This record gives sequence, structure tokens and C-alpha cells, in this order.
Amino acid sequence: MDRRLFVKLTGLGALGLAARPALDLFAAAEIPAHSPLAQRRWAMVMDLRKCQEAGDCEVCIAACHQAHNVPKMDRPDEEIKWVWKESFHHTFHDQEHPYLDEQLRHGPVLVTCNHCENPPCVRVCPTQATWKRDDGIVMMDWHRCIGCRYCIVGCPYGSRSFNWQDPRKHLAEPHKDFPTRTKGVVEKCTLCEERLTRNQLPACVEACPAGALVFGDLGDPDSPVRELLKSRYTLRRKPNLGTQPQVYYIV
Amino acid sequence: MSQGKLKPEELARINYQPPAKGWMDPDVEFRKGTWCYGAVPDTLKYLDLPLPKKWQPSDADWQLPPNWKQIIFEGMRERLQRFRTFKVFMDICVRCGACADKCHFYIGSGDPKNMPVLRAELLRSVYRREFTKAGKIMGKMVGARDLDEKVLKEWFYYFYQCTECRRCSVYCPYGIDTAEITMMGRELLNLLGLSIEWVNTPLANCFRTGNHLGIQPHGFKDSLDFAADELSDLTGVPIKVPINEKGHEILFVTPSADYFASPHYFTLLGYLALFHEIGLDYTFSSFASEGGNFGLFHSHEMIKRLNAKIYAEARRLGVKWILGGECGHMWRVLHQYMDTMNGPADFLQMPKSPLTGTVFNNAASTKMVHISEFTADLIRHGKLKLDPSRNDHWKATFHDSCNPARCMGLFEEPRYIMRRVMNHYYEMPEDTIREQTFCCGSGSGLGTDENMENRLRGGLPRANAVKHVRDSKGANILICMCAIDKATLPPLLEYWVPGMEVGGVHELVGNALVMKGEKERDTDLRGQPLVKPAKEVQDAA
Amino acid sequence: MTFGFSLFVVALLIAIPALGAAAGGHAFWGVVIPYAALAIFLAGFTARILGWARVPVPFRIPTAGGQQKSLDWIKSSRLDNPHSAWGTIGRMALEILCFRSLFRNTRVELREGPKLAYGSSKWLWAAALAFHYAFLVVFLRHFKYFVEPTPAWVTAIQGLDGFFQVGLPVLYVTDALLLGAVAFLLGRRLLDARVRYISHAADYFPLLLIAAIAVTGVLMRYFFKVDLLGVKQLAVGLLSLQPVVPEGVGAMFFVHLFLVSSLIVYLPFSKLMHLGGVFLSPTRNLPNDNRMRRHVNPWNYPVKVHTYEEYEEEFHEVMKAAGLPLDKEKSCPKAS
Amino acid sequence: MLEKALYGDRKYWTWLAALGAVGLMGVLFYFYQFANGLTVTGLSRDVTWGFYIAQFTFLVGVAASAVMVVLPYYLHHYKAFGKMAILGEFLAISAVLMCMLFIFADMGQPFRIMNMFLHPTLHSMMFWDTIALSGYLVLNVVISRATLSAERKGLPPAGWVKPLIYLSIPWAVSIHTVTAFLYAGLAARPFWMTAILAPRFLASAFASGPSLLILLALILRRVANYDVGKEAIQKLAVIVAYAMSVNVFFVLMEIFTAAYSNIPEHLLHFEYLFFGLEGKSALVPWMWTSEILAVLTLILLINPKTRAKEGLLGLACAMVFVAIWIDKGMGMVVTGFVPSTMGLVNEYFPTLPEIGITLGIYALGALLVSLLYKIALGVRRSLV
Amino acid sequence: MPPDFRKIVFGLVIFLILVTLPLWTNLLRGTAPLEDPEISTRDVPGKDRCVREAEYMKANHMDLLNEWRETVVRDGERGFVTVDGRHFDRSLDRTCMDCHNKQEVFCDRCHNALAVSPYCWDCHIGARETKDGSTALR
Repeated sequence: MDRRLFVKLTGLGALGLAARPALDLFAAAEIPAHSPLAQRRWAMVMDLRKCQEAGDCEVCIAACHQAHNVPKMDRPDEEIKWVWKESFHHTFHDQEHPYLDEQLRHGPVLVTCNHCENPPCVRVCPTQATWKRDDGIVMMDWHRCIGCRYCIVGCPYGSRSFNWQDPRKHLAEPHKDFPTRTKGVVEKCTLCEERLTRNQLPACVEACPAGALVFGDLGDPDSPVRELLKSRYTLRRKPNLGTQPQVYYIV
Repeated sequence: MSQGKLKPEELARINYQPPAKGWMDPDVEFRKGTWCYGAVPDTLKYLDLPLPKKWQPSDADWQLPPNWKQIIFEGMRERLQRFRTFKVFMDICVRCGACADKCHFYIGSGDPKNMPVLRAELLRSVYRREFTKAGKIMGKMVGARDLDEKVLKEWFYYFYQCTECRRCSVYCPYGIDTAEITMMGRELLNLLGLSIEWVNTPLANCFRTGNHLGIQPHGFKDSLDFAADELSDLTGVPIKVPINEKGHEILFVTPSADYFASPHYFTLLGYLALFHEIGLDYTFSSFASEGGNFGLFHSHEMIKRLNAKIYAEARRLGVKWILGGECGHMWRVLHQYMDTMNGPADFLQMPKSPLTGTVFNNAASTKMVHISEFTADLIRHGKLKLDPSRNDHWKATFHDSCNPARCMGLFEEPRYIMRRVMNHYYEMPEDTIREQTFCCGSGSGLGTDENMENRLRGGLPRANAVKHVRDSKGANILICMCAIDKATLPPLLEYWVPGMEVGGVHELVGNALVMKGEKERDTDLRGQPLVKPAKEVQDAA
Repeated sequence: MTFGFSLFVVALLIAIPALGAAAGGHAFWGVVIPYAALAIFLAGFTARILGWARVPVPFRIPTAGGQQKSLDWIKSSRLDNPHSAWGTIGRMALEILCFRSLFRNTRVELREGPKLAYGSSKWLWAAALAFHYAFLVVFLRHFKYFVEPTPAWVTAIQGLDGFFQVGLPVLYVTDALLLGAVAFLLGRRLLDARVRYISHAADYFPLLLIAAIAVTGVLMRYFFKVDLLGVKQLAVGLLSLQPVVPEGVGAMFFVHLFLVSSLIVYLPFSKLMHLGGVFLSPTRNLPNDNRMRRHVNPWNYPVKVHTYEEYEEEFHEVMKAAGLPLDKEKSCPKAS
Repeated sequence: MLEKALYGDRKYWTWLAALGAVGLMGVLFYFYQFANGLTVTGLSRDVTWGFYIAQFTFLVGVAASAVMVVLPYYLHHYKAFGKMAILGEFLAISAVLMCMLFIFADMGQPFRIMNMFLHPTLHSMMFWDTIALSGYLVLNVVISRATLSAERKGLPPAGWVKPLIYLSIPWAVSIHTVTAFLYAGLAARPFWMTAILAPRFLASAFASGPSLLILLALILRRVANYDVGKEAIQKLAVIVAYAMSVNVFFVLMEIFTAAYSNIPEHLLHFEYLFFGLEGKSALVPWMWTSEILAVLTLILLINPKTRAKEGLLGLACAMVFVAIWIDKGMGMVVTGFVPSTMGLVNEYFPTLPEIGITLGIYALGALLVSLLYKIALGVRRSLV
Repeated sequence: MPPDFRKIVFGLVIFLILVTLPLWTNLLRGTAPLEDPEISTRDVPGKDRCVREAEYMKANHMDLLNEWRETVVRDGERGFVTVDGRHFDRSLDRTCMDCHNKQEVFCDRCHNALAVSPYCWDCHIGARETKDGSTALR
């Protein structure tokens, strides 16, 4: 792991643990002057070539879905997906042309929630069950979601999934450390915010054997994501919509 | 009549804001125009009623016997053991106030003690004090108060400002019937000889002569013969009226006002015409020459004493069943008390219309049928030849009299008749008819002159609804089926709705009835010219 | 003043157990008081009903709320003016379950003219209905404290009542309805001059008492939590005649229990007996079949009447002169 | 006044019972959906909104259309609408309640519906739509109750009603505008992202709602002997004619913009609607039916002679209603999802439970309309 | 006695039975025992006491959990420091259920007795034991 990132994650975790217990007014802990989250801007860079070299991407998907109790639905049209493979055509159809490199055209593209800078799903949600955290994570509150699915309608990237039925029946081995969802709520990638507080990288990033996924803080000029974005040309999905996705693709 | 000076718009300026002071401290002022004269000693004596005296309610001293409170409490105790209505209604009122603006006296006067709930509370407050533990201990806090002379005066004042019309009872969630309470209140007052002349004089008359007006048998016969002659003149058909004759099928009983008073008289002509036309085998009785029963406004005992003569006379004359004329409180007694008090009428037969064969199962026990049921059945079976255009000079609306309305539910029969004997019939607004009908304001023995202001106030809701139909439809006659209505509505309407006439259902029947062998009629039963149909007028021209 | 007095009494009924239970003696507040209250309630209620039942109904005087049963071709109003037993049962059911008579309520307005106008006025009906049904559901919900295991129907009612996930613990719709309806009924008594005029302390008191019961219940649910398991142990103990007094049940509970005990003790001696009385109202629970079937008055007694014989005796002369038939030919005095 | 709904003949009760039975069926289907989740519907990852939301959208239009009788009657004192205004208001009440039921049926977590008010979110169009619809419901209930009860008493309505009536006029426009904003502001769905959506919604609403009102008036004349008057019906027919013309015009504008610009994201949806995509063409016959009906109705409605014939007018109104129902209740919502944001073409077919619930809600709405109309007619009839 | 006396007494008896129904049910059918919850704490190093005192938790645990979930989910703050300075993770699954590892006797016993059905377990897995000892989903 990148050392600087590690330090950062550790700091964040420690601060998180030490943060003010909201219940107890007489808590001894000190309240930090401002939330550290505001200084961060998490982003992910995916190197598609490396992805394709690594093989079928199933490892990172499995890691994510296992960590978050994402069920495997029987019906494809009810699939719950936090991170998954798509064709180049469906991911970047506005940037596709007949003369595209064949490997790129046919190889898989890993997609997930883009944690947009300007997320339309957040704008439409009528109950603030989804919102953008200070560190850029587009977060969800499954306790509050009323299941109206407006966010799915508003998301240009198909990143959100709805629990059309009870997901628990479709979980082979539920994982106790992370809650499942109940039927009737929307869910999606949370950028492993629960892992970040514990000084861990997102599950998919950690799992990728080819190191195709790079995670980091755009707020830090020396972060590896900044390095990559500086040195390599990257694509983002549907840039014309002004959503400012924070998942970047190196083609 | 000091109230005569008040113009309708002045009388209608009513303040509904209750006084700031509570109602528990009695303070009744016998203002002229609001109360009836006290009963004279003679009538009380004639009827063997207690404590006759020369007395007026406005007197300071009511000449009460020293043990008067004890008499009242004994009377209450006795009635609490006899009438479940009384006991239950004393106990369960929650004072929700739904009854408040249902009372015509409250609407017309704004006097908060005319709200049915408070009228009953006048009695309840004493009941609580004497008969409930809570009242004995908690006193005013639970609405209990001591009986004293002021309270007694208040009782008198307000129990003779209730016409026992039962309108409030329709809306009460527990069915509390203020009429029952007023009746108890009046019975208690009677124990002290406190009654009103307008009730007691008819009582004594009725007891003696068989009718309220005190008409003796020969006067009764004269008047029926006169009516028969007049009808013969009007129709050209010779008519005879049987009286006190044995061996007929039916005894006909109607209120005595029908023989003398106007506009009752025209209804009588209607009956006579109808009975003649269908060849009814019937007789009048001079002894049972009164269907009405002022006992209802006095006491249960007096109801029974006066009512007894009807079955007795039916038995004596050997009739099969009894037919009753248009009257309100008469029907309340016949419907609700007669069979229980003076029955069983097992010497009579199941009433059956001799013309249509219809068996009146709804009168299977009392054996007494309402004339409108009888006539409606005749019309339904096509037994009458009717010319509705003979009522074209009338635009009628119908007043459901409280008693046939809320004690029987007699709504459709008269309407059915009216729609077939006339062409212009209109209803009053729906909140003022049928079971929601408003009282004439003068029922239950209050139809006298000295309390005219109160009668006009109490009659305001009825008159106002009539005015509505007069203004919107041009109605010119108010039809009713009650002798008290026919007597008291004319002055009421003259005051509030000038130009309205009052008539009876069978007056209209008599007008429209085409009789065998009749001459061409050019007047109605009142002698007023008929309106010729436009075509005939043209032809004549 | 009447309102102030009621308020004072209710405050007293709160203060007594609050101070008392704080001082201890939970066996008294938790066992003696409720048992005594229940006994008084059952005995008092029975006595009141029997007291009414012993009094006869001499006459059948139902209020006709619609067309009578007469001729076959006229449609009679079977529920508003019943003539049969089933019709009467229907009428009573409508009255008790739907407050049929109150549903008729109107409000009169006097305008210039004069013109009287009658407006439909259903607020009292709606509030009364809401109040009584909410109260019933709240009462039924409490069965979860009375029996163990909790019956399934109680869980079902509770689930429906708390269907909408608002607040934690979840808000019961009937709690809100009950408080709202009590507020309406109280507000009406205080603000409507006419109703204020007819109200006694005895009218404010039960409303305030019920409001206090509801408020203490709500407070326990949301703010001053008590040990509910202890509450249930106490309640089940009481209701299986094996009273136990668990430790640590909060004082708020004893206030609630005392208020409920006060209510049921008060009930048989107050207007709240309309609970039983509504079944016994002769204007509603009798069929309007007076002319069809004879009703017997058990205390019917003979009265002094004027007989035809006396009548003919008095008017013999004039009747004869008028040519009316006579029963007795009196020996005519000799013609002079 | 409520008691007016309780007195009716056998036909009336049979009608209510039939609607109640269908409503009950809907409720039973809803229990099934409630227990199993929205998986029982035909909705999917790609088409996340379907029949329920489409019916909601359509019925918002019906609700808004009440303004077409309220405005001339109250603002311009157009007396001929005197007997029609209350019908419009009561139809609006029922339509809004149906809208709410459709939203409720569409919720994944119905018990959390109060979160809409517990966590009001000013930047969400759905929040504003909730406010608009609830407000409109309250306005119509208060106004219709106040005016009808004043009428029953024979008095002029209270002074405070007038401002509410004036408020209800822009409010009616707002409910359908905000409903259009639900869709029109989404960058993800180019089919809906058009500035003309709100005007188009309003035009179609002012055609479909009044045509339903004309049909109801014709039915009431037959079954309830209540005549709103020939003039009222004809005036409303003119309104339908204009609104339908504008509606068709707007649709043509949309098609031109998409077709001429040739931007695939815009064009593909229309292609799907009218010709099908990737061999998937479930909506094609429906849409052509709708368009043909639209043309026919324009012929019938614009021609004064055919419009004046009430038989033909009734037919034309039924056709308008069906045409717009297909357009909004079937095509409008679903097509926004085909192709999906990922370019996938997955079709949507409502399932049996979904249709059952939908019919149930319509039946409950019809039941409410029947009860309310019964009240209105009963009050009118009782006046002397 | 009036003819309807017996009818009224019959109605009264029905009413009295209805209002005392719990009494009859309990007396005739008996009641199930009402047991206090078992704390069922297993020894976790450094976690010898709960985050708040037992009395508070007994009455107000739902408020604490609610507060925790708001803070964790919406503010992203997971650390909780007790009054006496001990550090915990704000987590139902990883903190509460870690010690109170027998849900049936700790949570469910009271909840069932009081007919409380918290919706926590719709998503959170909890610690119900099945026969084979593995964690089971409801």
C-alpha cells in the first residue's frame, strides 16, 4: 500500500474513533476544529489495460459483493450491482467509433458509482436518503430510503440497484460485519466508507491482482491518483452531463 | 299583546350569546307574553286534582303547602321507579350540546335555558342533589343544586316553554327525549296544583262533554248536520252524517276543532264528502267526539282518563275498527299510549278497508287507522275519481306535524295523497321537514294568546321555512294534519309570512273528489272560486 | 371556575401518586389501588345497570327517524324507524358503532331577513368517533401487558396502528388521534360560548383525566421510560390474582395507573355511564310497532273515568231532543 | 351533507358494490405485492418506473383540468358552468387521491412514506410535487365543501372562499407543471428533458380532463337525471378541441426536434415508440392507435357540426381520453427508460398484480367520484 | 322485574366478562413466565462493561442505537467514547452483539414479551443461534 495513503487513512480512522460521541455531552474527547472529511476528495482511477490483463475482473467484484452482503439475484433484471463489468459500447457509447482498438472495444470495463461531484441522484432524492459527504462519497442511508427509485431514474450511469424482493433470501453466506438491505430500498457502492474509517482501502481496490484500480485523495497534490491523472489521459463517463464523475478511466 | 308592537324584524333580532353568569342560580322573570295563565280552581276541582287555588305564575307567592318539597321529592322518587326513560335520561346526558340549536324556542328566543340540554338540567340538577351520591357530596361541581321556590318557578317557566315536539331527541346521541322530561316536570308541578288554564279547562270539558270545547251532544249534532247541509249545497249531493249509531263497521274519531274552528272545518267537509262518496259504513260519536287528548300535556294519568272513552265507545257501538282523523297529539296518544293504557282492543277486528280489502297490519293491535293511510290506500287502488285541477288555485307546501312525524313516522302517506289531488306541491327545505320538522311553536297546550310572543318566537323556524317556499315557489297554502297546527299556524304565518293560508289534507281531497251525481263545482270547499284551466277560459271566451 | 376546579382535581390526582410512589409503598400504588378501583368499577357499573334495569318501560316511545311501516307499497325506513327486532338491532348498532344520531347534527345560522339556514355540522360527530375508537384501540393495545404470551390480534392491531414509521418508538396513529380528539372536545367546551355555558366541572374533569392518562402514557413511551417488563410483570400478576411488585418501575407508571384507576372508579358515578346507558335508551332500543303489537305497562292502574252512562245521564234530555240514539229510555217526566 | 351518499336506489348500491369489489381485489393484490415486494410487478433494473407512475402522471392531468371549469365559472362568472364546477372539483379530489394511492403503491417502503414530510428536501422535485398535490387536494376539499354547503343553506359562500378559489387556479396549473418537472429536469433521460414537457402535459390534461367531464356529464344526464346544460357541454367541447390541437402540435414539435437534429439519444426513444428498437416494439401498435385517434378526434372536434352532435361528441371525448391515456399512461413514462442510460433496450410489461392494483385504484377513485357526485346531486336536488 | 330485565342482565354479564377477559384468560389458561433478559456477555478483552449503565440501557437503548445509526451513517463518525473514557465502535453488529451474543435471551425475550418488533433485524444480522451453531437469517 502506498505509504502516504496509509498514513492518511490511519489519521482519518483515529480521528473518527476519537470523534465526539453525540450522545454524551460530558464526553472527554476533544472536538476537532473542523471535520477532516472536508479536506478529502476521494477518487478512483481504473486502468482498463491493466484490468484486461488481469483477466475477468471477477475477483474485485466478488470481494466487494462479499464484503457488502450484495445478493445474487436469480433474475438478471433484478440484479443488485455495486461494481460490475460492462462493455465499452455501453459504458462509453458516446466516445465509440468504428476504428477503436479491438481489445478496448471487446474488453470489459469495470463500472461502479461515479461518486459524482455534482450528483443528480442526490438532487432528486426527496428524503435526503442519499447525499454527498464532505469527502465526496455519495452516501446512502438505507434506514431512510422510501424506495421511490427517483435516484435510479436520475442516475445517468445505471449505478443504482433496487431491492425488488427480500435480498436476504439470495445471500448464500451473509457476512455479519455489514448489514444486509431490506426489500424496497435502493443501494449502491459507498466507496467502502466503512473500510476507509478502519484504515482499509476499498475492497475492490485491495482485491485487484493487477493493481488496475487506484484509489486516493484528489485533495492531496501528491496522491497517486493525482499523479496518474497528471501523467495519463483519462476518460470519464458522459462528461457532457456536467455530473463530474470521480471515477476516471485510463484507456 | 305588548309583543304586538314588535315588528317581525325586531322580534327576529335574536342574541345567541349566553350570559356571562352561569345558569345554576335561578332568576326567572315572568315577562308578559312568555307565559300562560294559571289553572283556575274549578277545573282542578272538577277533575279531583290536588291543591286548587286562585293563582297566577306572576304572583310572588305561589301558595305552596309547607311540605311542598317533600311532595316533589316523593313525586320524583315515584316516577324514577316507574319510568326508565326518566331515570336513564337523568343519568346519561353528557352535555355535548348537539340538541341546543335544534329547539325552535331556542332558535327563536336565544334564551339558553331553552336549549333542551338545559331544560332537562333544570330537573337534573335537583335530581342529582337528592338522588345521587355525587350530587350530595360534590354539589355545584357536578351540576347539583337545592330545590327552592325559585327553582320551582324556573321549572314552571321553562316546562311551559317546551312543546314536547321531540325534535332534539332525533339528534341526541343517546336518544334523550326532552318531551319525556317536560312531561315529568309538568306532572311534578301538577302535584302542587301548578298547571295552566289553557290545558286544564279543555281537560275538564273533555272529561265532561267528551270534547275539549265543551260542546254538548246536541251542539255536536247541530254542527255536523250543518256541515252536511253545507256540503250538500256545495256539491249538489245529499249527505247524511250518522252519530252514535250502533252496528256500523267503523267508528270515526277526529279532533273537536274540526266541527267548529276554521280552517279545520273544511277538512271536516273533506271527510264527509269522502265517506259519502265511498259509501263508508261508519258513525261519529258524541261521547268520543274528541280525538285530541290534552291529558298528554298534563299527566300520564290524565291521558288515560280521557282516552278511555274511545275504546269504551267502540265497544258500546259494536264497531269493527276505528278510523282517526287529522290530528297531531291525538295520534301520539293513539299510537303510543292507547293500547297500553286502555287495551287490549280484542273486542274489535283487524282493520280492513271495505273498498280495497287492504288489511292494515300496522294497526293489528290498536285497531285504529289513520285517515291518511286509509285514503292513500284508496287512491292507490284507484277507488277515487279525482280532479287535481280543482286545487289549481293552491300552491301547497306540507308541514309535518311533530307528533305524526316523530312519534309515528307518517311521512309518505299524506304526500302521496297531496301529489295526486293537486298539481302544485312543493317541499320546504329538507332540514325542516319529515323527522326534522319544526314545531308550530304552540303545541302541548301552549296555543293560547297570553304567551303570543313566545309562540311567535317558537314558530319562527317553521314560518321561516314556509316563507322560503312562498318566496321561491309562490306557495300560498300550508297543508298540515293537526288540529293544533290548523289553529295556531294562521296567526303565526300572518305575522311572519303574510298571505299564507292554512289547510288540511282532506280539504284538498274534498276539493278534488269527483262525486257521483255532483253538480258542476265552481268553488272549492271554502266557497272560493276555482281557477279554470287556460283552455276552458279560452273556450268560454 | 368549573374548568379550573377540574384542572385542580386532575393535578391532585397526578401529584398524589407521584409523591406517594416516590415515597415508596409500591405494593399500595401497584396492587391495592388497582384492585380496589376494579372492584368499585365492576360493582358500581353493575349496580347502575341493574338500577336502570329494575325500572320498567311503561310505554313504547321510540323516536321515529324515518317513514313508518304501514302500507305495503310505501317503503319504510327499516333502520331509522324500525318495526322489527332486527331493524331495532340494526338501529342500535348504527347508534353505538357509528353514532348515527350525532351524524345528523346541523348548525343553525340566523341571517338578515330573517333567514334561518341549517348547515351540515359533522365535526362533533367526527371528533367523537375518533375519540371513542382511538380510545378503544389504545385499550385493546394494552392487552399486551395483560396476558402472556401476547395474543396475535394485539400484535396485529399494534402493527397497523404503528404502520407508518414515524419516531422511535414508532408513533401510534391512535395516540395522536386520541390526543387530538380530546383537545378538540375540550377546546369546543372552552371556546364555544354555548357549550361552555352548559358545561359543568363534571364535563371538563373526565376529558382532562383522559387527557392526563393519554399524556402520561405517551410520556412513558417517549420521554420518561419505565421498565416495561416490570410493568408487564405487575399487570399480569394483578390479572392472574398473583400480584407481584417488581423493583424499579418508574413513578410515572404509578401516576398512569392511578389515573386509570381514578377513571374507572369515577365512571359508574358519572355521565360516563352513557357507556351502558346508550344501550338502555327507550327511544332507540324499541321498535316502533305500537299499533301492531301491544306493549304492557306493568304498573298500569285503574283510573277514574267518565263513563258513557254518566254522560248519557247528564245529557239525556238534550240528546233526546236532538234525536240522538240513547241506551236507556228514561221514564219521561209527565208531560206538563 | 355526507348522508346524501347513503340514500340511493338498488342500481346505485349495485354500482358501488361492483366498484368496491374491484377495489377490494386491488387491495388483495396489494397485500401480495406488500408481502413479496415490487418484484411482482413488471418493473426491472432498467425500467424502474412503469404503470403506477404513468397512471399517476395521467391522473395529475385529470386533476389539474378542473381549472378549465373553475376558471371560467369563478373568474369570468361564466354562469353556464354553474352545474359543472362542482363536478370538476369533485373529479379533481378523486383524481388527486388516486394519484396518492398510485404513489403509495409504487413505494418500496410504504411505511416510511412520512419521511417525505419528516425530511423535507427542497431540491427534490418530488417533494414539491407532494406539496403541490396535497395543497391542491386541501384547496379543492375546502372550496367544494364551503361552496356546496353554502348553496345548501341558500347563502352566498363565505368571504374567505373567494381568495382560495383564485389561489386554486394557478395551483392547478402548478400541479401538472411540477409533475412535468419531475421528468424534465433529468439529464439522464433525454426523452423527457425538454422544455416543452410541462406545456405538453398541460395541453394533454386540458384535453383529457374536460373530455372525461363531458362523458361524466352525459352519463349523469342519463343515469341521474342531472343536466349540466347543453351550453356547458358545448363550451367544454371547444376547450377540448383547442387543447387537443395544441397537444398534437406539441407532440409534432417534439418529433421534429428529435428527428431533425438527429441526436441519437433523443431520436432513439421516438424510434422505439413508433417503430421499435432491436426488435422490441410492445408500444408500437398502441402509439399508432393513439395517434390515429388523435387525428380522428381533431376532425370530429374542430368541425362545429360534428361537435354539436352530442353522440359524436361523446365518442370524440372517449377517443381523446383513450388517446391521451395511451400517450401518458403507457408511452410517456416507460419510453424514458428505453433505451436505458446504458443503452440497453429492455421492455416493460405490466404484470397481473400490477394491473389488478391499478384497476383497484381506479375503482376506488370511481367509487369516490360516485359518492361525491351523489352528494353534490343530492344537495342540488334538495334545494327548493 | 320488567320483562327485559333478563336481557339486560345477560348483556351486563357479557360486558363484565369482556372487560375482565384478561383475568379469565390468565386464570383459565395460565400465563407464560416473564423472565428478565440474560445479559449473556462473553468475555471480550477490554469490554468488561457496557457503553452506558444497565438502567439507562434497559429503558433507552433504542435511543442510543438511533443516535448511533444517525451519527455513523449520516456523519460518518464511528468512534464512541464513554463517560469514563473507554473507546467503542458505534456498531450494533460489531459492538452490541459482540458482547450480548445471545440475541434470543437478550433482545428477543423482552421484545417478545412486550410485543415489540424492532426493524433493526430487517437488515442487521444479529446473533441468533441456530441448531448447527451458525448465524442464521430470519
